[in-house]
Amino acid sequence: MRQALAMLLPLTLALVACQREERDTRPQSALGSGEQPTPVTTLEPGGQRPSPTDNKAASFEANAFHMSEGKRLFSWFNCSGCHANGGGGMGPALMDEKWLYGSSIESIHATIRDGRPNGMPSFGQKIPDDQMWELAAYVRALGGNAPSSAAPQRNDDMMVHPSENRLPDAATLGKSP
Amino acid sequence: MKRLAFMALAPFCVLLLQGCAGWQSALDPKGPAAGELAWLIWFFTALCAVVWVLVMIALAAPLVMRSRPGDEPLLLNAGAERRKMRVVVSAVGLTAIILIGLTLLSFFANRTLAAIGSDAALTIRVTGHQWWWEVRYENATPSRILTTANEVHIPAGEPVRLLLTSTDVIHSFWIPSLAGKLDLIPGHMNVLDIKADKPGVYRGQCAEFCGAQHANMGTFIIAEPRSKFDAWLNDQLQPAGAPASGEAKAGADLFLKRPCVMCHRIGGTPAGGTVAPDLTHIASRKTLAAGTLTMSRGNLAAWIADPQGIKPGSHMPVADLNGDELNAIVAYLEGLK
Amino acid sequence: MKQRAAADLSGLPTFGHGPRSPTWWGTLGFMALEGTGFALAAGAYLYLALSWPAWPLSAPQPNHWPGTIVTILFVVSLVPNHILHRYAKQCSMVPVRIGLVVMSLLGIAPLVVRWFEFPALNIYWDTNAYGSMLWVLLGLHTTHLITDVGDTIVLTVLMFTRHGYSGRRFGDVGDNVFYWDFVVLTWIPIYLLIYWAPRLG
Amino acid sequence: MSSADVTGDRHIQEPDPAKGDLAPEREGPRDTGMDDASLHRWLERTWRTPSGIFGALSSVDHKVIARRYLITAFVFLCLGGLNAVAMRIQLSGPQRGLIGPDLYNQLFTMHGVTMMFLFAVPIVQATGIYLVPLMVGTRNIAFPRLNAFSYWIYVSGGAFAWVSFALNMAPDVGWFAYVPLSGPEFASGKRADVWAQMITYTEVSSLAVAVATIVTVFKQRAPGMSLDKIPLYVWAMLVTSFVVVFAMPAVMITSTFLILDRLVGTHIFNPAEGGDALLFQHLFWFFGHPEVYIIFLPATGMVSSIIPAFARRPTFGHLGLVLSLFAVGLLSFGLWVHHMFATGLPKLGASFFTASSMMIAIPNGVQIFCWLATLWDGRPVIRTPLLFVFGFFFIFVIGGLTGVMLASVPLDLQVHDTYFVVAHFHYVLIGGSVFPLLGAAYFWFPKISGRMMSERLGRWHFWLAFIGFNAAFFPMHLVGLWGMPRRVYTYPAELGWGNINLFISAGALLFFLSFVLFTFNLVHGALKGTSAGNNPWDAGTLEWATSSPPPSYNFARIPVVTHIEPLWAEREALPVATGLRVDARELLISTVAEAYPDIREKSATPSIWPLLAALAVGGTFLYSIFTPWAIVWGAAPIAITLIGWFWPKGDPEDQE
Amino acid sequence: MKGTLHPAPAGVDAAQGARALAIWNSFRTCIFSVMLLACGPFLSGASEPPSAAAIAPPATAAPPDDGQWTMPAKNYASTRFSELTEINEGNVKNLQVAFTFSTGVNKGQEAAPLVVGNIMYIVTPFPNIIYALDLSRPGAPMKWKYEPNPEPAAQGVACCDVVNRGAAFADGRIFFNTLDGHTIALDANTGKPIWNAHIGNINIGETITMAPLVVKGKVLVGNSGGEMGVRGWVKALDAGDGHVVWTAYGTGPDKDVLIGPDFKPHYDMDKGTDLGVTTWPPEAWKIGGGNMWGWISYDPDLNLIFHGTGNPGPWNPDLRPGDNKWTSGIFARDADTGAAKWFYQWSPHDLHDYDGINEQILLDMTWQGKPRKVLVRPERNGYLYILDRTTGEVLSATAYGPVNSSKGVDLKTGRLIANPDKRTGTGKVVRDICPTASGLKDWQPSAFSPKTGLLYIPHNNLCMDEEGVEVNYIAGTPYVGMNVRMIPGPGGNRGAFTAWDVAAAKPAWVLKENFPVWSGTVVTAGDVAFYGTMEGWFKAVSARTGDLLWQFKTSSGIIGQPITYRGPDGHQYVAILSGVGGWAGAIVSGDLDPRDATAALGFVNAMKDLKNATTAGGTLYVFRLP
Repeated sequence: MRQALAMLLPLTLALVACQREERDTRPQSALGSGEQPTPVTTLEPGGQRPSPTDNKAASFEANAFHMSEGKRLFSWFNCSGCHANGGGGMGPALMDEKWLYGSSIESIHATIRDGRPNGMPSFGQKIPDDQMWELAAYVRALGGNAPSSAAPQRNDDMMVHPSENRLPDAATLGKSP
Repeated sequence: MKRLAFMALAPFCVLLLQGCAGWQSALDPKGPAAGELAWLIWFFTALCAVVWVLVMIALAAPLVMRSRPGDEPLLLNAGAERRKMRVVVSAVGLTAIILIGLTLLSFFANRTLAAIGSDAALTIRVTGHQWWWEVRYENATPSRILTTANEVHIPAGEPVRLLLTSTDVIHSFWIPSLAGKLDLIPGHMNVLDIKADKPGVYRGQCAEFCGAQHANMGTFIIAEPRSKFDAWLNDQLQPAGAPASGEAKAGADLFLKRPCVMCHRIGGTPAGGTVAPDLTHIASRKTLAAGTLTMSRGNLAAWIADPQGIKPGSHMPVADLNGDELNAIVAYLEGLK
Repeated sequence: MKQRAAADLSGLPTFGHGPRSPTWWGTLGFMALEGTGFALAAGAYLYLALSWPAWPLSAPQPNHWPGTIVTILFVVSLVPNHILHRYAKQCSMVPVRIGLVVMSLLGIAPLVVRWFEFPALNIYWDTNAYGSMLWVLLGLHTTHLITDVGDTIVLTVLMFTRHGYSGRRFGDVGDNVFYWDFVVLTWIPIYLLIYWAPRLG
Repeated sequence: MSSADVTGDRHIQEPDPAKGDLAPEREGPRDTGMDDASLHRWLERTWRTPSGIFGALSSVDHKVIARRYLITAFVFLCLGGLNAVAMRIQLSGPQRGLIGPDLYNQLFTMHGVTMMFLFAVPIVQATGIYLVPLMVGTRNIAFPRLNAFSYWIYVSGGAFAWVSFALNMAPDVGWFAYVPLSGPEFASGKRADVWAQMITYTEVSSLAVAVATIVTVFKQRAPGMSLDKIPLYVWAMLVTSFVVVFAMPAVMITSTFLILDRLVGTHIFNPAEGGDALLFQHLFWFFGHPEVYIIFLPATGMVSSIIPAFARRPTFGHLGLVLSLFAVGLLSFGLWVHHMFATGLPKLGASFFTASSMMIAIPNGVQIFCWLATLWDGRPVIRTPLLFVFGFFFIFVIGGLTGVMLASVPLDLQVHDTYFVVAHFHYVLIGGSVFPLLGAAYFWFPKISGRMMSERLGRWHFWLAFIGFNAAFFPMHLVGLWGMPRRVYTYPAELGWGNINLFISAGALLFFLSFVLFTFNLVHGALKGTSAGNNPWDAGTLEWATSSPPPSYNFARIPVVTHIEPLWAEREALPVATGLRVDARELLISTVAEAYPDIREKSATPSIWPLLAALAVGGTFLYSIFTPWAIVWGAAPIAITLIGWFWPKGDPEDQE
Repeated sequence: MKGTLHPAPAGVDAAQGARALAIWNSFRTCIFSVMLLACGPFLSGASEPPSAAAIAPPATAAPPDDGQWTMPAKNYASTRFSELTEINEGNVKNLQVAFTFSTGVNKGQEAAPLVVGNIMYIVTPFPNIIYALDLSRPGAPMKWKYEPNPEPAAQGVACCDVVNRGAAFADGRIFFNTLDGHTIALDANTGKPIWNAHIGNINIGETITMAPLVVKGKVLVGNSGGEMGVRGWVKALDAGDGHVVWTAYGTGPDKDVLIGPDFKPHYDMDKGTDLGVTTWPPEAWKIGGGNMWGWISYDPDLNLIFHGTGNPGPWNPDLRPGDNKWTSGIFARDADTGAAKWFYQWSPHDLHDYDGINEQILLDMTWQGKPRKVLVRPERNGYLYILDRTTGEVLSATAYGPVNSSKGVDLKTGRLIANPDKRTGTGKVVRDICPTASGLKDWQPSAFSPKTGLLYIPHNNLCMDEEGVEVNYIAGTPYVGMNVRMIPGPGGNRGAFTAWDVAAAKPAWVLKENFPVWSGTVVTAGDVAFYGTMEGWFKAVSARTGDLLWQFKTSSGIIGQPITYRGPDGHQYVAILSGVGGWAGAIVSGDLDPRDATAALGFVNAMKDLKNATTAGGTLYVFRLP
């Protein structure tokens, strides 16, 4: 029994680590499409709805590679043009606590896919689904909502803010950019 | 035992004969720089082989000539030691002379190489990307600056100056049959002068490990007579031709509607991505995906349908197109000569 | 194999000071490798400084005063340090105990001032490479300072126990003195590099 | 020269009479005049490793630790070899789809990291840990607990890397992990962090061993072993240790800078914010080139030990060999730039490094010529160790000569980062280090195990290894010149590299099989080999003066050295020194140059604290790839374990 | 300060017969003005330096003041000078609030209110509501309002807040632009739409934020979107029915730019065929910016309009080698046909987003002994240019603040001498470039007083670090390619209000402000200059000495354009819209996160503390003497 437990521990460890470092670049149909409706509000008459989470979200949300790819796409697809490096500009800031259309990865994915009326374009046809998930995972990481062991780090570029896995600490840094 | 050793060596000799050919070989020089280097390689190899053979003879001699296997350890004879010392010292002296010679040789070879491009009329900026090459032909008239990808056309017989840099990681530009390699380093600009003696197609590939698809980061230098080169440059400067067929027309629309437009540029259309290869004249290139596939309708379709199967980890995503859409886009791209 | 006695070692002492003791050589070895580390870090700083014409990358000049105070404390501490060394060689317990307490305090004092050195750099490690190198150099030295002060304090406590009455312990005190010299000496070039090199440009 | 001259009473210093506040020195039984049986009983009780698992974990016996080191390094060799086999299978044909780029990149990185940091350096140091104290005639290595600590650090570092590999977290950026590829932007996840921290702390272990080795050689030599009588192997280990001390900090600095860039956002390698990617290469190769000599120099020591034993005469040009060791060690720091010729450095500077790179061939030439002269003049007895030395000559000289080619700037531009370079450094490292190591394994195996390995299997092993190696690596020169870059997980069929790569893969498999044979021979020898006796080869250095395997105290009485090959010079009776205590771990400290007896010092007793300290350090490093605060949290357990380590326990060894 | 103590609107008792009075008042003012103008040279001759007296806007472009404010720049010469003198240096300290009006939109209020007759018109930022306030009734009640309901998606492609810089009045109509690319003509009296021209396409990132200018029955409008890869243009719409009369592009072939045989640029660098194509990499001109979102001036005598062109896109200069004609320059065009007369490029191959769209003040002055028709332009790149507006020749170019991005202007070739040390490019951070992308002065217009001969320049004092990055052109998304972080300029004051002596080419005095002075300015014949600060102070300073005479803290930061007019009661009023925003105030109006140094194209980094100084708002304040 104890041996079994001892076996189990590294196994779980392995699974957790694999998920964090997995580098699948081919879409996995087994994970589902992630096309579920995501309400913008939490108000729901008739009782609370179970929070929407599917395999797809989970496989992107805490994956270091996908978040890092998301960071690359964030600038390649000009997200940074409007949202800067999370601080916002033409578009709202993404690194703060305020979410106009929901902070879950599903909501962010839906925002990218469908757009939002006050200026967020709809990228549904323009970005493959997996890359939207990568972007959504990165956007969450911008606000410090990703596990620090998987969050992407700074770019070899101008220092715009402390690297993503240190963002929650940024307030304590005072003057540090 | 010696026979065994010979048997081991025999296949090498066969391979040696088989080799030397190929369009990506340092031993098959097609330009003055590579020629100088190939000569240098052969000279060094020959000299080193001679030295090696001498050492092996010196090693084998006592074994062949040994009379009595030892038993009691020998005590030293001062006179014999001194005699041997003279031999060893002269061997070391000879080594030193050879090395000085080789140093001087490589120093002068270096100077010869440096002289090749001093009067280059054409400057081409090559920027390394994960995992493809951006090629920009500089021109005093900005509207004649051509940006293309993965293939470098040069006029044969003329020195060409390449400016090498990178926007992501370190790559290395290497066309073995024309010149030695030089790194593309972010934050640095390197200058490589090349010259192809004769028209031809010379393959090269990235020689500095640059991540997942380092293996599939090929490039071609296509040397052409000056007139052909100029004509090629003029063609390439034109915007992409209008889609010829109805299917191609649909493909052009799809190109702008689907993920393609997010990264690629096609001159004359609103597609203006710069982070991926310029596709304005993609069908005029020899290969797809930086030397990974030869250019053909089938490969084009295969590449668009499953880039992650062909070049796993590359930045080309699977675009989720249905069969008709795929065919339409292929039809369109195929027409971009 | 047969043996024949050829030498008698019974009269040898059981401990030695300075280069006679292996510990001294071990300490020297570690100084050599740590010193190499310092030299390379300083070399990296100079490499970057010489690569960029605008060094120190338009950062404000560091406030040198905390660093200067640390330097003064360091230099002053060398005097009691070497007095301590003399007594350690004589194996006299009371002066050694006093000396160790003094050296512990003189170790803690620069450490306290060091706390103020970091903000006095006037730049963060993640602002640019200049800031990074400053923090790296200062951090590298601080690591050595902390470990040596910790070492001194442990040794001080040890010398107040019954284990102190041993020749080997006095040898350890001598090595501790030796290492403190190293900590002080490596600081001088780093001090110049951090606080005065940016003022040159 | 008689033994009395070197250990004469006039050299032994009288204890200082005025010794302040010291506890009175406690006396114990001495070995003077003690009969062999009771001497053995006494010493065995004092020096043995305690029994039980706890005892084994606390061991500070240099031989026990060296054995663990050797076995662990061998295991890593096998793992690294399996990596290589996997890669060769993938490369055996064009466009083979067995292994994708993601795994392949991890494979070759792990192969490089394992072979360089977990096999090559540890195994040469392990051999040194085993042999140096025996060769200089002392009872244990200096700083035995540090030595034990270094092993635990090493093994946990290796485990760290390989567990990461099992978790799909292994570094995939090449063993030299150039930025920006390994930097924060382009290496996502923790893979490059694993590289950086694993490097940093396996190097801690190397550095600790290097310091221990230096002090052992400087201060613990048997009386009379003045500088001119130090065996060449010990010289080689000494020079190696110095190179380690001055080179390893560079890689620690590099990996620390990298981890700082990655984890706390410094900009040391970020060209946009005033850093420079090339700085990484300069720092890394400032270590990386000496690294080659760290691996190679001990092997020359081994060759210098094997050749005289089988040539039946002392080495020719002892002084020349020692000086060339120093020259190589020194020059190895002056040619790091020849790894960077393709980065576009200023031409003139590059030419300077060409010259210095060429120059290092001169001392290496001196070594080769001296060995050849020794063989030429001797009456060689051809046994397996010597066969491997011949293999070393055959292969290493090719590697050295291709090295001369690489040192030439223009030539390097063609072959740099191609399979030519892969071939070159395998010729240098396998030819220059693994073949001597294999020879050394056959040579010293009897000493370590007390049994002989099979000579027949040994010869089979040699020829299999020799042919396999050359078949695998010689064609790589060619395929490199034909344009095949290194670190490619596949190649297009139309380049025509298929056949030759298939041949290479077959050779690699053969080479791998030779190691299977070797393993069998090792196990067979250890279990069933014929008994070896003290000195099966009738060699001349001190390690052969004691029993095989040596007792825990190494020598019942400390030998007195009168000659460079003491066992050849004193064939009837070995002069020894007496007067050490037998109830405490007393050993002799001598003077640096002349090795006059100076101090009877106590060596440390077994302790579990080095293991605990290593666990604390290892845990801190592991945790640090996830948060920089690990350094702060880890400081407490590290401090506690270190205090536990150094705090006296009241043993006789602590008292003086 | 004192104004706050007297909030009640005064003068209501005189409301009976106010209309008659108003007519009489304007008549009286006209006479007075003519007299004043006639006496001007003699009056000022005594107190002002003689050269100043020679500087004045051409009378046709700046007709005598009628007390109204019909276009944001006051007149075609763009002087923003009011001849009203009731409020003057002596009594301005007594100013008090007459009334306020909340626009209901909490975004950057950059517009100038218009006053025509008894009605005040104000345009809000997106959703671009236009209000008509009846000034003749107590409290100025709303007469009508018009909601154009622009597409909300337009907010997503507006580079720097969803501002609008005002409307224009002509022939009984109010013309204004909406963010989503419409130009609308309303009946000034009823607010009924007359025509609505859709001329901008937000799907390619095109927006319109500028205030139109009506010249000879044509409404001149330009587009915004230089940060989105939008090709710039100026269109002339027929004021009657809104059809496009001509379109002049900012890049591309000569026929698109309306370059014809009349085109006679002064400098060689601007001569050649199709320079708008050949000075760009292939086809880059199609997405190359050169937008016209700033100010147009008009000289009726020469029948020329003058307008600048915006920055080339993208910002990263590595992506567009060449001079990038006709961006960051100024055109003189025939007012009827749009045909280009001359062109001058302020910043060839612009490196730092130095749009060339600032206001140009048309003046007549004596230059080196000869009378010249000039155009004065405080340019974004930090130089105050004086151009001969008939030829485009640069007479002088003097830095009016700290500039290190260039080393001056070569008056022979007309070329800006760029500082190679501050050349930006991909992958390297260039530090301490002054001025910033927002320029030494951005759009915020200055005012010129012929009385003092001084130009009152509200401007910034910022520097920046820049790094070029690769960028994709994806239609409808930003196309910038530059990481920017701004920092306060030398001295630490982020803004300044400089009075520039045009004749002497040096500052007369400088007022330092903590935040950039992002508001416009107005100066009156009463020798008072008004401007607002981003903390929310509305300030009146002496036009001669710069002494602070009066200030009033409004509810939000001020980035609007103050105006002054004569009310129906015959008294002089001053009006300003308060409501922080714009590029500089985006941190507040867009609630951006100051932890990101590059937020709002780097401006946030210099404005981290603005959130502590003010909050978003949108209120009209109107002041008068008690």
